[in-house]
Amino acid sequence: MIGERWINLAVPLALLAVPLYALMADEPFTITLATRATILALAAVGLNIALGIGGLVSLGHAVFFGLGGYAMGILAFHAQNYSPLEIGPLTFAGTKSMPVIWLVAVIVSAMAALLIGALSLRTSGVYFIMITLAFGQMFYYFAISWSAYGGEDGLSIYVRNGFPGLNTLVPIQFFAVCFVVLCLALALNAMLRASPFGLALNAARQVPQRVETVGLNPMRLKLMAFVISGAITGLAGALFADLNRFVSPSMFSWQLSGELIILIVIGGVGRLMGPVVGACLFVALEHWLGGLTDFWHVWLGVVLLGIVLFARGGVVGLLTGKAGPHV
Amino acid sequence: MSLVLIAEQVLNGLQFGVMLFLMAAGLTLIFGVMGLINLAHGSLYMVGAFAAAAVAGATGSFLLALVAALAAAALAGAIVEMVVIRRLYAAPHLDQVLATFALILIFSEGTRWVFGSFPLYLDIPDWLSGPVTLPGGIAYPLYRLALIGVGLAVAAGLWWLTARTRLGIQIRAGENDREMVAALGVDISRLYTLVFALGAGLAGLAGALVGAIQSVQVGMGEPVLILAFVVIVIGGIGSIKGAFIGALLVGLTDTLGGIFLPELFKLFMEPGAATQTGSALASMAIYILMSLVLVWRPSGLFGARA
Amino acid sequence: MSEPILATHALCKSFGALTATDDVSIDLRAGEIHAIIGPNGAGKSTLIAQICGALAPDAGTVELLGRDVTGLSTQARAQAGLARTFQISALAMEDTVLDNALLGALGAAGNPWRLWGRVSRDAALRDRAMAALDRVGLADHAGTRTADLSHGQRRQLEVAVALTLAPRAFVMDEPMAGLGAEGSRVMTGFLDGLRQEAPILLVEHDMDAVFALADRISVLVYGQVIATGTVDEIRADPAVRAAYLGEEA
Amino acid sequence: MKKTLLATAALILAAGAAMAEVKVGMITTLSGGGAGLGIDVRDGFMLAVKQSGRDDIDVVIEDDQQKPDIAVQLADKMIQSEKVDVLTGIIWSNLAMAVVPAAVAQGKFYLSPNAGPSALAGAGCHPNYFNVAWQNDNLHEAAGAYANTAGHKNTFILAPNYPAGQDALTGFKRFFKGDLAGEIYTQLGQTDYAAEIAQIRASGADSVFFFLPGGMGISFLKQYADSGVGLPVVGPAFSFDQGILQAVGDAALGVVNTSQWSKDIDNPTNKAFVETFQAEYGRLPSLYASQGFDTANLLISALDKAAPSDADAFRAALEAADFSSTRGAFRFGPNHHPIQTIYAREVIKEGDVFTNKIIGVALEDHADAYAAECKM
Repeated sequence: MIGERWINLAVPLALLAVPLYALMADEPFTITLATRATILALAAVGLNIALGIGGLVSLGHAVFFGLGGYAMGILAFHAQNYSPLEIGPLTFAGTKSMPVIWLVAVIVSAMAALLIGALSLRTSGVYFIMITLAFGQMFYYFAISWSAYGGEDGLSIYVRNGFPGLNTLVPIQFFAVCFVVLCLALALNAMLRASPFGLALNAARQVPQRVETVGLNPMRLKLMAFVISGAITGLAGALFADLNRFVSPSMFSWQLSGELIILIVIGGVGRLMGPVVGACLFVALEHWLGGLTDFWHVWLGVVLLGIVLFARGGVVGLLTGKAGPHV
Repeated sequence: MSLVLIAEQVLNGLQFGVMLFLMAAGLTLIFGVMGLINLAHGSLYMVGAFAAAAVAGATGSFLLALVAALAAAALAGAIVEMVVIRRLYAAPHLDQVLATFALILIFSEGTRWVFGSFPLYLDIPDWLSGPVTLPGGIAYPLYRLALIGVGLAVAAGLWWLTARTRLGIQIRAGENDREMVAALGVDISRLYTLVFALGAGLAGLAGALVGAIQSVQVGMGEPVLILAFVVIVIGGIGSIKGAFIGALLVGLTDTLGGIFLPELFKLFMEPGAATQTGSALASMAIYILMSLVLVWRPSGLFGARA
Repeated sequence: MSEPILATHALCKSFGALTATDDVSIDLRAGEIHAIIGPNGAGKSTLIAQICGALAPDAGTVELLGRDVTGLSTQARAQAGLARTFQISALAMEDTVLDNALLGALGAAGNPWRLWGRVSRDAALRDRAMAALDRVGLADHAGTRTADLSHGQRRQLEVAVALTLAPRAFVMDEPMAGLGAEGSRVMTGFLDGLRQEAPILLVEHDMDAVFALADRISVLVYGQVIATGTVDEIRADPAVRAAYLGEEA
Repeated sequence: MKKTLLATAALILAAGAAMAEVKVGMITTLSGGGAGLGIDVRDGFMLAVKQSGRDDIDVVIEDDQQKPDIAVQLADKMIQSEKVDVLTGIIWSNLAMAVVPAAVAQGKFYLSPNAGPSALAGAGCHPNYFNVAWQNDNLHEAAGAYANTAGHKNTFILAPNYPAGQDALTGFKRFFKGDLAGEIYTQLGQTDYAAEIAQIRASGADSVFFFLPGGMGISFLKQYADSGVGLPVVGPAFSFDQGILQAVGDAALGVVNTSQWSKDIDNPTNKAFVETFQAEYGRLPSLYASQGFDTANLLISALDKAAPSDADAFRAALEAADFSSTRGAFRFGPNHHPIQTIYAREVIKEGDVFTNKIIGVALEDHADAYAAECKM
C-alpha cells in the first residue's frame, strides 16, 4: 500500500512529465491531451469540494463549467468583432486577456452557484441531485435558444486568448498555464480541508445535527462550499473554452455533469488527487478505447461498472488501501 | 385561438402525461421499494421499442409486438437487477447514479451494435390509425385516444396491485421496513427482482407504444428519462399517486407552454422574436416548474417528509 | 429560589392522533441535575428535540436564561448556551477524536469561515479542545479515528464536545446508554462534578445513575409529566409507582 | 522555350504530387444517435478512394461523437500529430463552426461533405474551405421555390429552435411568395408533435413546410400522417434520406422533398455509384453517401493536378472542380460553395423499399445568398 502523501506528490509530477516527454518526442497532440486532462481535473477538483467534502451530489455542475465557457466566449467574441458588450445601460469592451476572462468567469459562476445553491440546499438526497439537474437543463435550453451567441452552433473564437508574457498558441505554454492553475486549485483544496472551514464542512457532511448543536449552520457551510466549488469549475470552463477555442451549449449538458462525477469516482471521492487521477485515466481511456473500436462506449461502461462495484474508493482508494469518505 | 383547439391541446397534454406516467411509475416504484435511482430506466424503454419493432417486422402483429416489448424489457430488467443492481441497494446514491449511468452506455452502444445505426420502423396498426371525431368537432387521432386509455388502465391496475393484492402488501411493507418483510418470510430478493422487472416492463411497454408514433432509435430513452425524473421528483419520489399527478402536470405544462408562451409574448413583442423567446422559455418551463415545486415543498407534492 | 436556567411552559406536540408532548412544564435551575424518566414511548426524545430546537412545538414556549427561544433554530440556542448530547453518538466517524472536539471549539468561537491555516495548529481552538478531551479522559486518544473508539469512549467524546462549548445548560440524552457497570460508574462520577459548572437536564434509563445523581426527577408518561420532585418524593409517589414502576398502588 | 520549361516543371511537380503520400483526416460521427449520417459519408468517401485505385491516399478516420469539443480535439490531433494535409468529414454545422475556422487558419484545406453554415459562406469564408454539399439554406430555398410552382398560397412552417432551424425558415421564406399560415419553432430533440399538428389543423393552411432532421422528422411524419390533416408537405431531403425513410414507412409516401442528389439522376457516374455502393455495402446509398463520394472524387481530381503542399496550385485545382459528380454538372461559386441544380423528389415505394423519385427541378444552377458577403 502507498501512503496518500506520496500519491499527492507523484500524480502532479506524472502529469507534468507526460507533456514534457511529448515535447521532446515532438508529439504535440499528447500535450493537447494532457491539457485536456488538466482542465477536466480542475473542473472536477472544484466539484470535489462540494461532493467529496460537502457530500453534495450535484448533477448540475455543468452549469458553472458552461458559464465559465460562455464568459470566455462572449468576452472574446466581442473583442474579436470589435463590438461593445451591452448589459442594460452598461457598456463593456470585450477582451482577449485570460486573467480578465478568468476573473469574470469566477465571479459569474460564483454568483450562479450562490443562487442555485441557496434554492437547491432546501432539498437533500435524491431531490438535491434532481434539482441541480433541473437547473442544468434550464441553462442548457437557454443557451440553445440564445441565438445572439450562436445558440446550438456555439461560438468560435479563432485565436486563443492571451496571457501576459506567454504565447498561449504554443501547446506547451498553454499547458503550463493550465497546470499552474490546477496546482493552485489543488493547494487551495488542501488548505481548505485543513482549515477551520474544512473541518466544519467535513462534519456537516457526516453529522449535520452535531454541527447544529455546536451552534454552526450546516446549510451555510454547504452553501459556501457550493459557491467555491462552482467558482473553480467555472474557471475550468473558461480554460476549456480556450483549449478548444470554442464554446457551445454542450458545455451545459447533463452528460457533462455526469462525466465530472465519473472522473471523481474513478479517482476517488473526497481524495485530494482523486479528480486528477480520474481525469487522466478518463482521457486516456477515451483516447485509447476510441481508437480501438467504434463501440468503445460499451467498454467504458464496463470499466465504470467495475470501478463502482469492485473498487470502492476509486483508484486512489485502491492504491492506499483505504476506503474513501462516505457520500 | 378557438376552444376546439384548446381542448385538443389539453388532450395532447394528457396523452403525453399519461405516457410519462408509464415511465415514471416504474421509476418511482423502484425508488420507493428499493431506494434505488435507476438512470438506466430509459434504456429499458429503448429495449421495449426495439423489441416491438423487431417483432412487428417479423410477424406483422402490433399486439404481439407489445407483448414482446413488455417481455423483453421485463427480462432485461430482471437480468440487470440480478447481475448489477442487486449489489447497489446498500450503496450510496452516488454509486447508484454512476453504475446506472454506465448501464446506459452499455445498453445504448450495445443496441447499436446489434441493430445498426439507422432508426427502425414501427407503425400504428391499421385498426388504430386515422382520426376520429369527438363531441365538439375535435378530430383526434384514434391511436392517441388509445394511448390515453392504456395509460389510465395501467394507472388503475397499479393502484389495484398495490392496494389490493398480496404482492402490493409486500411492496408497501418493503417501502417501510425491509427487515420486517424478511421476517414475514417473504423472499426479499425475489420481491426486488419482481418489482424491478415490473417497472422495466412498464417502461418497455411505453417505449413500444410511443415508438409507433415516434422514431425507434438509439438514445431515444434519455430525453424521456429526464422527463420521468422531473415527474417523480415533482410528485414526490416513491409515490405512485404523485407520479400520476406529476406526469399530468408535466405533460400539460410542456404541451400548453409550447403553444401559449409564444402567443403570450406576441402581445408585446414582434412575432419572430416572440416565437423564439416563447419557445425558449417553453423548453425550460417544466424545469422551472420542478424547481418551484421543490423550493415550495422540498420532498415533492406527495413525498414523505425527510 | 433562583431564576431557572432552562424552562418549558405548557409545551404541546402531537403527530396526527398521537400526543407526544402534552402540556409539559419543567425547569432546570443552577447547580442541579434534573432527571427525566419515563417508559419507552413516553415522549422523552420528542421533548428534548423541542427543547433543543430540532422540532417546533405546536404550543407552549421554551425559555433559556429567561429569554424565549421557542422560535430560534438549534444553532441559535447552542450559541445562547445550550449544549446537547445525543442518545446515539452523533460524531464525525471518519475524523479523529481531536477533530470532533475541535468542531465544538469552533462552534464556541462562532466563526467557521476561516478558509486558511490549519485548524489543528490554532492554539486557542486546540487548547480548548484538548482541555475538554482531558477532562473526559480521552486526551491520549486525540489522534485516534473516531470510528476506532470503543462505544464507551464515544459516549465520553459526546460529553467532551458538549464541554468545549462551555454552555450555561446541558441537555443529555441517555449518556449512560450502552455503558457497562464500570463505564456508568465513571460517567456518574463525572456528571456529579459537572453540575456545579452548568445544570444538567438528564434523560436516562439507568435508574441507579438517576437516583445517584438527580436533585429532582420528573416522570413523563404518555407525554405528560405525572410527577416532579426529589428522589425520595418520587420513590414514594403512588402515581409514579403505579404508572411507571409498574407496582400496584 | 520558357513556356516549355514551365510546362515541364508543372508536369514534374504533378508527377511528384501523384507519388507522395497524401494524408486526409476525416472527423465524422460514428457513434450515438447521429452515427448513420457519418457512416454514410465515410462509406461513400472510401468507396471513391477505393475505386480510384490510388494507394497513396491515407485516410485517418476518427469519431467525433457529435460533440464539438471532441471534434476540436480530433482536429488538433490530426493537424499536430498526424500531420494531415486535408480535413473533411464533419456532419453538423456546430461542429464545423468549431473546427473549420481554426483548421483553415493553420493552412489546412477543409472539404465539407455535409455542413454548410452561413457564417462560412459569407463573411467567414476562406480560400482553403470548400463545401461540396450545399450551403445550409439551399435545400430550404428550393423548397420555397417548389412551393410556389406547386401553387401553395398559405403555408405553415416549422423547424427546431436552433440556428440551423432558424436558417431553414429564413431560407424557405426567401423564395416562397405565398402567405404564412403560421411559423413555429419546436424544441430541439422534440419527439411529440401532437400540439404542432393541432395548430396546423386549426391554422387554415393549404400546405406545410418543415425542417426536422433525424429522429425528429420520423416522429413528425408518422404523427402527421396519423392525424389525418392531409395537407401537402414539403421539406428538405434530410428527413427523406435513404437511411431513415424505411423507419418512416408509409407515412412518407407522396411527400415532396428537395435535394441536390437522387439515386435516379440520370448520368453514368451516378448509375455506377449507386450500383457499386450497393454491391460494396449491401444497402442503397443515401444523400450523405453521395456527398462523401463526391468529396473524395473532388479531392482525387485535385490531387491529380497538384499536391496540397503547393497550396495555391492545389486550391486552383479544387476550384476547377474537374471531376465527374454524381449530380451531373458541378461547379463552385466564388465563395467555394456549389452552384448546382436542386431537384424536387417524391417518396415512392419500389417493391418493399421506400425511396425517392425525381419529379422536377426546383431551382436551376442555384447559388447561395451569402456569396456576395464573401471577400477573398
